Amino acid sequence: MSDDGLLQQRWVRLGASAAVVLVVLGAVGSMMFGWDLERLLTVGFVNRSLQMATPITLAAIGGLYAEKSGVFNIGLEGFMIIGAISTAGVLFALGGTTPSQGDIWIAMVAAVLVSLVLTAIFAVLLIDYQADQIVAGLAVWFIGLGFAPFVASLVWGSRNSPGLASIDNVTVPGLSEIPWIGPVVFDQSPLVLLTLVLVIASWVFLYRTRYGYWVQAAGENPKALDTAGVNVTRVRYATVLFSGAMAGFGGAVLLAHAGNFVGTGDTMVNGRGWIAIVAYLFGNYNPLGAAAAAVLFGGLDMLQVQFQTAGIDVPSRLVNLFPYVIVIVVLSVWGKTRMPSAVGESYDQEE
Amino acid sequence: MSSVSDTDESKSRLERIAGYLLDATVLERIGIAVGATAFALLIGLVIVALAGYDPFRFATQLVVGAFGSERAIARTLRFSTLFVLAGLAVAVAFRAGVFNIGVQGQFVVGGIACVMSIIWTAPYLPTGTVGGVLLIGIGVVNAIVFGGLYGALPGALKAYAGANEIITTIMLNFIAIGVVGWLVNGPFRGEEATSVRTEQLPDYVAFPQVVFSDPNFSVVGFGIAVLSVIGVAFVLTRTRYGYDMVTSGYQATAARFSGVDSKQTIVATMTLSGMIAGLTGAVFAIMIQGSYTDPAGIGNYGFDGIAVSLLAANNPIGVVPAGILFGGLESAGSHIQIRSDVPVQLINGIIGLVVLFVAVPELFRMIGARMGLGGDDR
Amino acid sequence: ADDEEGAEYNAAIISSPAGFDDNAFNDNARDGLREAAEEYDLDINDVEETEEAEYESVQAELAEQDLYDVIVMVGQQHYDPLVNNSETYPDQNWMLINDHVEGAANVSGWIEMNHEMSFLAGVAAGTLTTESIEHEGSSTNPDESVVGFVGGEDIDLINAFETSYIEGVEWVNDDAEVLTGYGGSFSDTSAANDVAASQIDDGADIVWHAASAAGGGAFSAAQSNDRFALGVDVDQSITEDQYADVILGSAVKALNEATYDVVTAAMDGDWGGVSGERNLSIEQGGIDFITGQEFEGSLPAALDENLEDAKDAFIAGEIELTCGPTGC
Amino acid sequence: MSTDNSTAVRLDGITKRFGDVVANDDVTFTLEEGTIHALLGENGSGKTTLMSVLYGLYQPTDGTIVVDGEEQSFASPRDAMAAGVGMIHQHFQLIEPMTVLQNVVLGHEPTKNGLVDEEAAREEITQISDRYGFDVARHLDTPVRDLDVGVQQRIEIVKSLYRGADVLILDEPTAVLTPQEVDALMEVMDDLRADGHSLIFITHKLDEALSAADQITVLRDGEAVGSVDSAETDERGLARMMVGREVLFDRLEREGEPGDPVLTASDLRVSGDRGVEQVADVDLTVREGEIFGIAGVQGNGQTELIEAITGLRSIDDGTIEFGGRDATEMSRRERIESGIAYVPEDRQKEGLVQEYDLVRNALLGNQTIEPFVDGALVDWPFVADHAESIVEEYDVQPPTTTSEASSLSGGNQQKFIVGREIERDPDLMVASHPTRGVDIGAIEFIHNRLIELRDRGVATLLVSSKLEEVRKLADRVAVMYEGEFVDIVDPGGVTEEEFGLLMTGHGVDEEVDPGPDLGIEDEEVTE
Ligand SMILES: Nc1ncnc2c1ncn2[C@@H]1O[C@H](COP(=O)(O)OP(=O)(O)OP(=O)(O)O)[C@@H](O)[C@H]1O
Ligand SMILES: Nc1ncnc2c1ncn2[C@@H]1O[C@H](COP(=O)(O)OP(=O)(O)OP(=O)(O)O)[C@@H](O)[C@H]1O
Ligand SMILES: [Mg+2]
Ligand SMILES: [Mg+2]
Repeated sequence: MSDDGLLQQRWVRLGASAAVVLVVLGAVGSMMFGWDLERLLTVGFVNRSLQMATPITLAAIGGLYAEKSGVFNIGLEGFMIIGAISTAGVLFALGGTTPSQGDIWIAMVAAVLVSLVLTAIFAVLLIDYQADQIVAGLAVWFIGLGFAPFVASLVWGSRNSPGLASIDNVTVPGLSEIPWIGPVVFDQSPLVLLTLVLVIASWVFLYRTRYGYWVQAAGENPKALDTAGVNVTRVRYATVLFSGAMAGFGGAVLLAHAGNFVGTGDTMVNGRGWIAIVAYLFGNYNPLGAAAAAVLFGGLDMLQVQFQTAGIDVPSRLVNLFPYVIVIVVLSVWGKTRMPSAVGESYDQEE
Repeated sequence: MSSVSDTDESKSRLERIAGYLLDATVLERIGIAVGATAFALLIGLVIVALAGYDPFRFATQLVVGAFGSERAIARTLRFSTLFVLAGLAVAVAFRAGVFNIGVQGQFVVGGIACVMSIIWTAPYLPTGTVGGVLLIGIGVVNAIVFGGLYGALPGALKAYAGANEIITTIMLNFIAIGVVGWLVNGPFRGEEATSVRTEQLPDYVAFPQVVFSDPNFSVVGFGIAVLSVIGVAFVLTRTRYGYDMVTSGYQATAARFSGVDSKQTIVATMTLSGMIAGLTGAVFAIMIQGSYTDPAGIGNYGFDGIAVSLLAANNPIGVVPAGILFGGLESAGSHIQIRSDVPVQLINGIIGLVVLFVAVPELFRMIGARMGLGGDDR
Repeated sequence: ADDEEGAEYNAAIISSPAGFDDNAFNDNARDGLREAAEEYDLDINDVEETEEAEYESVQAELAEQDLYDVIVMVGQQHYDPLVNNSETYPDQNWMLINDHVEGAANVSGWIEMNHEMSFLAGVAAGTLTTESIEHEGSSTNPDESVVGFVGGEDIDLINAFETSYIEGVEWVNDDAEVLTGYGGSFSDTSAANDVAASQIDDGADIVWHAASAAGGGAFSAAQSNDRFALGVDVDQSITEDQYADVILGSAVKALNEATYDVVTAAMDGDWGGVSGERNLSIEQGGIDFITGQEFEGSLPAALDENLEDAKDAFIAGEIELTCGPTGC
Repeated sequence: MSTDNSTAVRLDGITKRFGDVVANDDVTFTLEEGTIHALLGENGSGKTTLMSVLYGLYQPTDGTIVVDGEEQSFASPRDAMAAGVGMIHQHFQLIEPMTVLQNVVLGHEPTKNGLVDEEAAREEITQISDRYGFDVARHLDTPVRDLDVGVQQRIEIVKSLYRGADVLILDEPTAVLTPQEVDALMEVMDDLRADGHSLIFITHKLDEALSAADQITVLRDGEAVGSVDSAETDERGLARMMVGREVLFDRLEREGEPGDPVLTASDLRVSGDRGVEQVADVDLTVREGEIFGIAGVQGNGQTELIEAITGLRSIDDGTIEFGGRDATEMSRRERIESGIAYVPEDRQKEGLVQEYDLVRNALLGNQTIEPFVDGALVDWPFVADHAESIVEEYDVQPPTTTSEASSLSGGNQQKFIVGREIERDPDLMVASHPTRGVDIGAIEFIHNRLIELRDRGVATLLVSSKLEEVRKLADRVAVMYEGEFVDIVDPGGVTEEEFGLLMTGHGVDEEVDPGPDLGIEDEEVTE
C-alpha cells in the first residue's frame, strides 16, 4: 500500500524532525545557557504532555475520519465544549460535588451520547440538507461557546461548575516502580491508555478493513464508491457521527482530567479543537500521524511550563506561541497537505 | 449583427439590471437569511421558556435593546460598524475562494499599528482639529498597511509554499493576539496607564459626534463602513481586478487559463482582505477604545465577521444588512445583560443557531416549497 | 435584576473583564452587595461585561437610568471610562475597585493592597514549607523549602502578586526557593494544573495561585500529587470546598466588606463617609490570611506568629515592597 | 411482453425525466445474450442516461427493466451488479490515491478476521487479468493516479468482471485510446463475447460501431430512432439516422499557400506536473494560413507542449518566438494580449466558469483587452453585446446570454468557447481537442470555423487524438510520441494505419507486428 506507506514516511519524518529540533534545542540550551536538562525533562513532563495530547488526539482522529470521507467537520471545538459540559452536568447530577470514579465513566459515556445526538442533527443538515460545511462547523463552535456557559449558569448559577471529581490513575503495583517506563505506562490515566488503543485501532480500521477503504473512497470519489454499490451517505453519516462522538469524548476526557467545568472566556477547551484540526492535517490524515502531532504540541506546551518552573527566563506569553509558529513553518517548508478531493462537496445519490 | 436603436438598447440594459436585482437567487438568499434568523430566534425563545424565563419579555427586550431608544440605536450601529467592516474583510476573501479565518489577527495588528503610529507622531504635529484629522489619516493608513501585510503573509505562504491558509490564518490569530498582548503589557505600555493598555490617543483624535451623542459611536465610523462596502462592491463587480479575484474564487483553473496569475491573485486578495480588517481595527481603536488594550479581551469581531459574511452569502452589499442584524443582536445582548436575568450567553448561542441555519439553504428551500412559497416546484 | 417596579434601593455591579463566577475577585465584590441585600430592601443588578471597550457605554447606560444608589465597578480597567462618566453623571454615586478618581467626590475609589495580601501568602507558604504537615494523604517536605506560584495571565497585575509573594516567602525563609509559572489564562484550569504539577514535581510542597477561575487547577494538582495549596482573595476552602483537604489557608481581602460598607453608606445617605480614596490594607484590617476549614487549630503555631509579625511590620511601615497593588 | 432465453437485457418503454428535460422518451432496447450492441447518438441524446437507468444509478420515470428474463427494479448499482450488470463510465470511477487492488475490490472486499484479505484479492484479480490478457497484475500495488488512461480503463473492466458482471456497459471507451489500443480493446470485447458476456458499447465513432458490434441502436433526442444489424448498414446510413440529415466526411482541400512563420519553438523541453520531462527537444514552426496538427496518443506530451506555448507552463529549456518577438519569458497574459487564442482541452474546467452566465464568460481572457476594459474598469455593456454576438454567430443554444454556462450542453459550451477565441482576432489559434465529445453537427460547425480562420491567414496549432480530424483539417501533421515528434507528415500522404504506427513510436517504413500487446513498451523511437 504505497499510499499509506507514503503517509507513514511523512509522519516518521515529522516525528524525527521534531525529535531533532528538541535535541538540538536541548543541547544548545544546556551548553550555552546552562539549562538543567534533568529538571526540564521529567517523568511528570512526559505524563503531562501525554495528558495534554489526549483530548486533542481524540478530536483529531474523529475529525480526520470525517474529512477522509469528504465532510470537513470544522466544529470539533464546539463538540469538545459540548462533551465537556455534558460530562460535568451528568457528573453533577449523579454525585453532586462528590461523585465516584464510576460516576465519571458513566458521565463520559453520557457525554458521548449527547454529542452523538447533537452530531446526528449536524449530520442531517450537512449530508441530507447539504449545509455549507465550513459555516455549519463554525456555527457549532458559536453554539458551544454560547450554550455551554448558559447551561452551566442554569445548573450551577455560574458559568463554572464547582469542583466535581477527576479520574484516578491506573497504577500497577510493582511495575509502576520501573524507572521512566513505570510511571508513564503503569501509573497513568486510563484515558491516556485508552486513547492509545483507539489511535491504533483507528489506524487499522482505516487502512486494513473494508470500511476503511469505503471511508477513503467516499472522500476521494464518492461516485466511484456509489457505483461500487456502497451507500456513500451512510458512510459519511457514520464518520460524521464518529467525529462528533470522538470530539465529545475528547471534551469529556479534558473534563475528567481537570475535574471541573470552566465556561468563562473561550471555555476550558480553549482552542484545543482547532489544534486538533491542525494536528490531523499536520499528521496528513493518518491517525498515527495525528497522534504524533498532538504529542508534539502537548510536549511543546509543557516544555514551556518546564522552562518556567526551572526558572529559565522566557516571556511565557511569547513562548506559548511557539507551537503556532512551528505549525506555520512546517506547513510552509513541507507545504501541501493534500486534502481528499471531494471534501466539502455534498453528494447526491440521485437527482 | 442587427443594429439596435439607442432606446431599445438602453431599455434592454435597464431590463438587464432589473433582472439582476430581481434575480431569484438574490431574493432567495434574502429569504433564507430571514428564515434562518427567525428560526434561530424561535428556538432561542423556546429555550428561554424552558429555562423558566418569560419568552415574551425576552423577545420584547431583544427589540427594545436593539432599536428601542436613541442609545440602543447608537449601540446597534456601533456594533454594526465593526461587523460590517469585518464581514466585508471576510467576504472579499471568501468571494475569491480564499478562506481568510485570520481577520481577527489582522484586525488586531491593524488596531495596534493605528494606535502606536498616532501616539508616536502626535508630538510632531499640531493639536486641535487639523492635527486630529492628520493623525487619524496616519493611523488609518498604518492600520491598512499593517493589516494588509499581516494578511499578505498567509496569502504568500499559500501561493508560494502551498501552506493551507485556513490553518496558517488560525495560527496567525493566536500569534497576533499573543504578541500584541505582550507588547501592550511591556514595550508599548502607557506610562500613566493603570491597566494593561497603551497610552491614550490625544483627545482631539476622535471622530466628530454628529446625530448621536454616544461616546463610542460616531456616524463617521458607520459612514466609513458603508463607503468601504460600496468601494469593495465596485472593485469586485466593475473592475478587472475584481473580476480576476472573483473568477479565481469560482473556478481557479479557468481563471488561470484566462491569464490570471493565481498566485498573485491569492496574495492580492489576502492583502485586500487584511487591509479591510486593518481598517476595522483602526475604527475600533479610534472610535471605541481610544487606546489599545490586551487583544485577548477584545471582542471576536473577526470571527463574527465570518458569520456576517456567510449570512450575506459573501456578497459585499449583503454584508450591510447582515452586519446590522448581528449588531442588533449584540446590542440587544448588552441591553439584556443590563436589564434582564436571562444569562447573556444565550445571545451567543442564538447567533450560533442563526449561522447554523444560514448554512443550510436547502432546509429553507424545502420549508419554502412546502409552504407554497418560492414558486418553482423542484 | 429585572426592571419591574422594585425595591426601595438599587445597586448595580459591573464585572471585571474576567467576569463573574471566578470564585474570587468579582464574586468577592458581589458578595458584599448580596449581604446588604439580605438586610435592606435592595435590588442588585449584576452586569457581566468582559469587554473592556464596552465599559464606557455600560457605565453610562446604567447611570442614565437614574436608578442606582451606587454603581460598583470591579477592576482598574474601569478607570479611564469612569474619569469621563463620573463627570458626565455628577449625581451618580460610583464605587471603583482597584483605583480612585482624583477629585471626584461622587466616586469611592478602593485600592486593595494586593501586594500586601500576596506578601502574607508568601509568609504563610515560606513558614509552612519547613513544617511537617500531614492531612488525608498529603504532606509537606519539611527538609526542603520549595514553594510554587501559579499565575493566570502573565500581566502586570499578576506580576505584582508574584513579586510580593516571593518577597513574603523570603522575608520568613531566606533559603526558600520559589518556583513560578503562568498558565496563560484565567479560565483554563488544566493549564494551571499543569503549571502547579510541574512545580510540585520539581519539589514544591505548597503552591499559591493568582489565576482566578483557573486556580482550581492548582488545587487539583496539589490534591492529586499529595501536596498542599493556598487560596486567594476569599476563603477558598469554602468556595472550592472539594479541595478543602489541601487548602491550608487563603490570603484574603475584605472586598465584600468594602462593597457592603459602600452600599449601606449610599443607602443611608452617608456618601461623604466613603467617598474619595480608600484602601483595603493590612493596617485597616482589610487584608488577612485565614486558615483553611479543615486545618483550623491544627497548623503549627509558627504560622500565626510569623503572620502577626509581618502584619505588625507593615503597620509599623517596616516593610517596603517592590511592587504596588496593581503593578511594579 | 415476453422475453426468450437468449435475451440478456430488455429495456421496455423507458422514460426518464429530469424536471422538464426528457432525457429518455419511451425507449425500448434489447441486448441479446453473447452479443455486442452499440448505442449511437449525438451529445445529449440520452445514451448515458439510459445506461444509468439500467445500472441502477437513476430510477426510470416509467418503463421496465428485464435482466435474464426477470423483471428488475434496481434501487442502486449494488442491485444491478447483483443481477450481473456492470458499467464502465465515460469518466472513470476510480479513486486516484488508492491502489489498483483497492480499487478493484472496493465494495466487494474479501475479508479475513475482519481485515481485508489482500492475498485472496490478489489471486482472484490475477486470475481474471490473465484470462483476458489484461496485464494489470503487476500494477496491483500502484496508486491509480500513477497509471495511464489505457491501463486505468482495463482496471475498470477488471473491476466489473471481478464483481461478476455478465452484462458489461462501456460508455465511450475508445475516446481516449490509440488506434492500436482501440484494436486491442475490440479484441478484449470479442474475447468477452466469446466467453458468454453480453456488451453494450457506446460510441460516437460510426466505424467502431460498425466493426465491433453485432447490432446498433441509435438514439436521437432521447428517443430510440431504430435498431439495425451492423452488417446491414454503413456510415452514411448511421449518420443520417443520428442527425437526421446527410453529413459530409470528405477532406477539405485548401486554397492558397501558407505565409511567414508566426510561431517558432526551438529545442523545447518541458516538464510535467510530477517533474518528469514530458516534452523532449521539440522544434516546431507554424505559419500564417496554416493548420499545423499534432497527433498522438494522449499523455505523450501534447498537453505540456501546448501549455508551454500558451504560457501556462514554464519551460526547462529552449526558446519560443511569436510574431517575430521572443516570447519565451512572456506570461500567459502577455501571450493572450499579443494575439494567441486558445481553445483548451477541458471546456468545463478550463474554458468556462460554470457558475457564470455567458456575459461574464465572454470576458474570460479579455480582461486586459481594450474595448472590453477601459483602464481598470470593465465595460459590461460592451461585453454583454459581445457575448450576444458570439451566441448569435456561433449558433449557441439556447440563444440567451443570461443562462449559466453549466446549463449548456457540452457542444454548445464548446461552440461558445470557439466563438470567443476566434473573435479575439488572433494571430495564432491553439486548439486542443476542439471537438472532443461533441456531436457531429457541432463538429462540422467547429471545423468550418477553424478552416475559415485559416483562410483568413491565421496560424493554427491543432491537437487532437482523433485522426480523422487532424487528417481533415491539418496541412502538416506532427506525430508526437513520448515527448518527441516522431515525424512531420503530409496528412494526405499517410494512411490511417501508418499514422497508428507512428503514434506508437514506430517509423512508417518499419516492420512491426501489431499484436495484442497494449502496453506502451520501451521500444526504440525513430527520429
Ligand atoms: N442529472 C441530470 N439532470 C438533468 N438533466 C440531465 C441529467 N443528466 C442528463 N441530463 C439531460 O439528459 C439528456 C441526456 O443526457 P445524456 O448524458 O444521457 O446524453 P448522452 O447521450 O450520454 O450524451 P453524450 O454523448 O454527450 O455523452 C441531456 O440533454 C441532459 O441535459
Ligand atoms: N446534475 C445536473 N443537473 C442539471 N442539469 C444537468 C446535470 N447534469 C447534467 N445536466 C445537463 O446535462 C447537459 C450536459 O450533460 P453532459 O454532462 O452529459 O454533457 P455532454 O453534452 O454530454 O458533454 P460532454 O460530452 O462533455 O459529456 C447540460 O445541459 C446540463 O444542463
Ligand atoms: Mg457526455
Ligand atoms: Mg454520455
